[in-house]
Amino acid sequence: MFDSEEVKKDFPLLSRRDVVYLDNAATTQKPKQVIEAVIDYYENHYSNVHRGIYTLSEEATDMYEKARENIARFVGLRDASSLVFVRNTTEALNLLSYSLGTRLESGDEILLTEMEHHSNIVPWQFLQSKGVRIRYAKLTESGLLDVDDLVSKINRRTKILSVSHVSNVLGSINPVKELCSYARDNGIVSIVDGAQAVPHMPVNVDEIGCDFYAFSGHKMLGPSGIGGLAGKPEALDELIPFMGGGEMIRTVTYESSTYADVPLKFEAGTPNVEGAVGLSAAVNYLRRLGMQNVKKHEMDLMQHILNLEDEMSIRNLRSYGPRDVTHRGGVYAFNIGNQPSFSVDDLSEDSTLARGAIHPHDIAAELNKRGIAVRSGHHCAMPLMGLLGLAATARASFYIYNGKSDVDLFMSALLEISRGL
Amino acid sequence: MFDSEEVKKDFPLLSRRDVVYLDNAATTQKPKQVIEAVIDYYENHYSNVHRGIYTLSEEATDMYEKARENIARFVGLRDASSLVFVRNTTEALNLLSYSLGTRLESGDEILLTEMEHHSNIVPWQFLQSKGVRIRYAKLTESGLLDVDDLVSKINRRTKILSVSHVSNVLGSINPVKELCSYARDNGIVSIVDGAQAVPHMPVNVDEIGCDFYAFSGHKMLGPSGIGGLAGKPEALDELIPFMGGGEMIRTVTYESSTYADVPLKFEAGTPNVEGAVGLSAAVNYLRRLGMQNVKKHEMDLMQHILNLEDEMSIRNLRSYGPRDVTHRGGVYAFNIGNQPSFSVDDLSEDSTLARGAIHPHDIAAELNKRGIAVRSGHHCAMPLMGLLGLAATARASFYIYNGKSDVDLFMSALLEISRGL
Amino acid sequence: MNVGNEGFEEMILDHYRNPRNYGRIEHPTSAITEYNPVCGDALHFTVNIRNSRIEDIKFIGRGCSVSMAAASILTERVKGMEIHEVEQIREEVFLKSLGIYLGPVREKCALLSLNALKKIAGGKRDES
Amino acid sequence: MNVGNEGFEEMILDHYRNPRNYGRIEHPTSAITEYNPVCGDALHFTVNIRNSRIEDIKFIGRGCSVSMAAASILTERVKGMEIHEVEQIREEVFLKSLGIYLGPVREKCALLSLNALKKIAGGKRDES
Ligand SMILES: Cc1ncc(COP(=O)(O)O)c(C=O)c1O
Ligand SMILES: Cc1ncc(COP(=O)(O)O)c(C=O)c1O
Repeated sequence: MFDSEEVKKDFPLLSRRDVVYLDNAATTQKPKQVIEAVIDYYENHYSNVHRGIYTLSEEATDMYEKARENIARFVGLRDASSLVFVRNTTEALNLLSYSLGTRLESGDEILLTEMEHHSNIVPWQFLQSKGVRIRYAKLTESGLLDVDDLVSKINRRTKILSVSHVSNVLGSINPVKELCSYARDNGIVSIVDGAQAVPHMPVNVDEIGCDFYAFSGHKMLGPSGIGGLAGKPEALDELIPFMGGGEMIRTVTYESSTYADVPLKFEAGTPNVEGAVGLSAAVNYLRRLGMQNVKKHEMDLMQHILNLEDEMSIRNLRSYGPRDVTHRGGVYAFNIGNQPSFSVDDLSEDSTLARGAIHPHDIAAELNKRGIAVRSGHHCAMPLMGLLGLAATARASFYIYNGKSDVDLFMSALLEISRGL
Repeated sequence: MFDSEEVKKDFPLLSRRDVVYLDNAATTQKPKQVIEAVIDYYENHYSNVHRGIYTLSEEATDMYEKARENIARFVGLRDASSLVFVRNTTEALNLLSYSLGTRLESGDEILLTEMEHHSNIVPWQFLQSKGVRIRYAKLTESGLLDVDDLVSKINRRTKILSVSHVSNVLGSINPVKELCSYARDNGIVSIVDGAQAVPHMPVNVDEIGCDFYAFSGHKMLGPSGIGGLAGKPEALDELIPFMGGGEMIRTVTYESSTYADVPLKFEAGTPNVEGAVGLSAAVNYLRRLGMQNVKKHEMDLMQHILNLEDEMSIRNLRSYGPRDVTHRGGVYAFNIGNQPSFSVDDLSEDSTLARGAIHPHDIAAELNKRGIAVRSGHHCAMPLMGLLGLAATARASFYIYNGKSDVDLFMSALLEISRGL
Repeated sequence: MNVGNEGFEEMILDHYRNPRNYGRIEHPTSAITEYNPVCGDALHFTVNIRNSRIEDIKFIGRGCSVSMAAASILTERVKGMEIHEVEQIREEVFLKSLGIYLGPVREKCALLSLNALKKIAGGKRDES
Repeated sequence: MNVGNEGFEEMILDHYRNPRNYGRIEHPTSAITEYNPVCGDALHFTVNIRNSRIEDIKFIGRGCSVSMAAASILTERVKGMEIHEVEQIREEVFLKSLGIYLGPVREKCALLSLNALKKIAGGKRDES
């Protein structure tokens, strides 16, 4: 097991800035190993990839493809060519919506869940204009996916199932392996949004058995602007290209074009090589800690915070998501007092905040005064917020450099704030 | 005027590696100012943008939006919100093809030129399946755009004109201001692919008067994974969003979504903030040199190489593109001896290279042995290669850190090689 | 809110706890609801405009301390103003008058009310 | 080509300048054209296969020194081989046998001919 205090020392920002950084579901800090990998690439090997015959370009190509191999291995792919580099999870899901969308017809159904991030809702809504229908599997009282409800919504019009592996609001961990096997049995294309999973637990895409799996580098110690779309070789093969341009072609004439093989087919234009190189260094860092340990670490923090919640009984504090930490990632969404739901219609003279309630913006601002960084808002999950009857929440989310002392600081600050404003 | 030897000192790679880097049309090296800006962001300000109430996120948001302002000003935009951050030119053009494509009908025409990069051909070819027709304006003998031919191809079915500002093979500079005014007069949406222009000459998008202008950061000293789509405010406003997800929405319900204003409408998902910050530093670097000076510098190098060509009369050397350097960027595509055109059909017993001809791969490899990095291949312009009757060329392309001595080294190496293999 | 001047911070908290002009005008000449989807804040203004002058203004709403206080402060300021004067209130100037550094996100909270009033003013202008 | 062993480099240049088995077989049992669009290189092989054995092989083509030399070298090696043996030639092994470091792009040039022959072998296999 690793020591989060030791880990923290690898992160220049965390020692330079006096901050308890608890916004890790949004994005994570970078260890010096990642920063150095990017600098090394700029200072010693920078060049364009794939088509250069000169030494620098060969080095860059080699680094880019080795990064692909390394990251592919990290997420359990047998074959590095099953990993497409994309900008982020959002791009991966849009790629899928565009490419798979061309196969769909009016009346076809896409099955999502009520806990999805906007990135796994809006791209599919684009297809509604052609008569495609979106359905949402319900959640249970405790904030877990209601698998029975999901299964009951599968029918012969269901063509795509796309679910998050871990919710970025509730932290709920979904049984994606089981879900993908339902999908397979019913001839449904299965997609997993792994943005909140790959950074926080061991993930083996081949084992999950999904057709496609998406994740973002910046949420797992890597640079921004790089992420992965992993897939079954045959599923990727069948997918029509998303963007056209350099690298992704085999031949182009004025009349028509033929395309390169996977993964290049989906990597039009000059790629973010430093992003790939940096993400590969991030993967090495995480591998050294051990993803099982990372998961355990966050589970411990989560248990600690839930225990403190019970012990401290902070006035009006309410938090969301499953209480059983074995089904929950390190995400803690909460409010102080009742928050009204987001609605433009139901304003009334006494619609100001209920007594004792503190708006999540004010909570975040007060925490910030105390050097603690949390997020407040809808967390790109407005529909889920609506379902919870809330306009917004505050959210603390943890990672490898957060320790119990961070949680303690956070909770005692909350206590103070709950008495204050 | 600046001194390229002095400039070179700012580029760590160029002093560490013993290389004459002449592949600048593909991508450019990074000065320490850009690398430091990226490191500073990682080590002192890293966070997610736009929705955080805490100090780090405010700093990151501020840096991201200041970068947008700075880069927008650099390309002559009055209004920073007219600059959308994209991954690269390729993404910008695909965004336009998807968004504008929804407005097109069978029989509508898109007008391109014969010198376009794959990125400005393939995305438009995607629209052929819905009956959209692509036409190509011809080139003159000297490799310049035949404006008369372009104008003659405008008719009432023409809906989009998309042209490169500068060719990445011939170096030809196109009269985009004039072309966009034709487009405007005929109610045609005008797009300029500025990938080879913004890095190398003063560009003022407002003055050009195009509806949309695309460019890549990595070709102008900036990081990979960041680029710009600039546009007229009303043109961007009318464009439907390309990708869906976080940041680009106003409201999302399970049923439907509304979208944010430009530019966020087009920036779904977590953006490449370090990319934007690095590109902003690159823009500062270029501004300090003066883009008029950058242009003059490359013109001088180009004139020098054309002079040497005449003086040295290297056996079988042939180069492509306009001889008048006032209409030409710093791109020098060439061959030694006759290269066959790309065709699978016309192989014959004596289709090996003509006597004295040297394959561009071999030229590049031989130059590489001498520490000179040039590209060889089709330069993502296969159709243009076909037009020139070639399968491939070698290509040297220049930038601010290349001096006359680099050109001299390059030409004398060519002389040696032309005698050798 | 962030690093700021104590006095101004007091002012914000005071307006947040005791918003001025809170409520609805019965038969307003204009009304508008403005909201910030990021945090769910919503403000509803009812206004009486006569001879291009804001005779009365009230608001109801829900929101964080900054959006509520800014709305309250703004209603006090614009009462009696000509609508073209409201249109001319510059965002930077209004933000500065609040006296505390807000940061980019909370600036949006503070500007919610100003945006609403500008829309009302612009609308009235268009009609005349 | 890049940093390499002088002797091997000589071998490549020799095969490039004087390709072996250059030409066409009149009535081949198999033929294939393989090309590399990146550089326009194209190789055309005609092969006589009898009893699953490569009795004769010739090629014509155009390309850089590496692709031409590799094709020439490969024809010499496979003549007389069983087709299943051709299928089993491993890319790494073939590249290594050329004796010089090629780098990722030029490896593709060198493998053009091997890919072509494997397709022929695979095709023959499928038919039998
Ligand atoms: C003229 C032109 N257009 C478009 C591109 C594509 O740029 P990118 O690969 O950065 O998207 C390039 C460069 O490769 C280019 O030279
Ligand atoms: C569950 C989930 N899906 C998708 C995303 C989108 O990730 P990105 O912004 O990196 O595309 C996020 C993070 O914001 C997320 O938490």
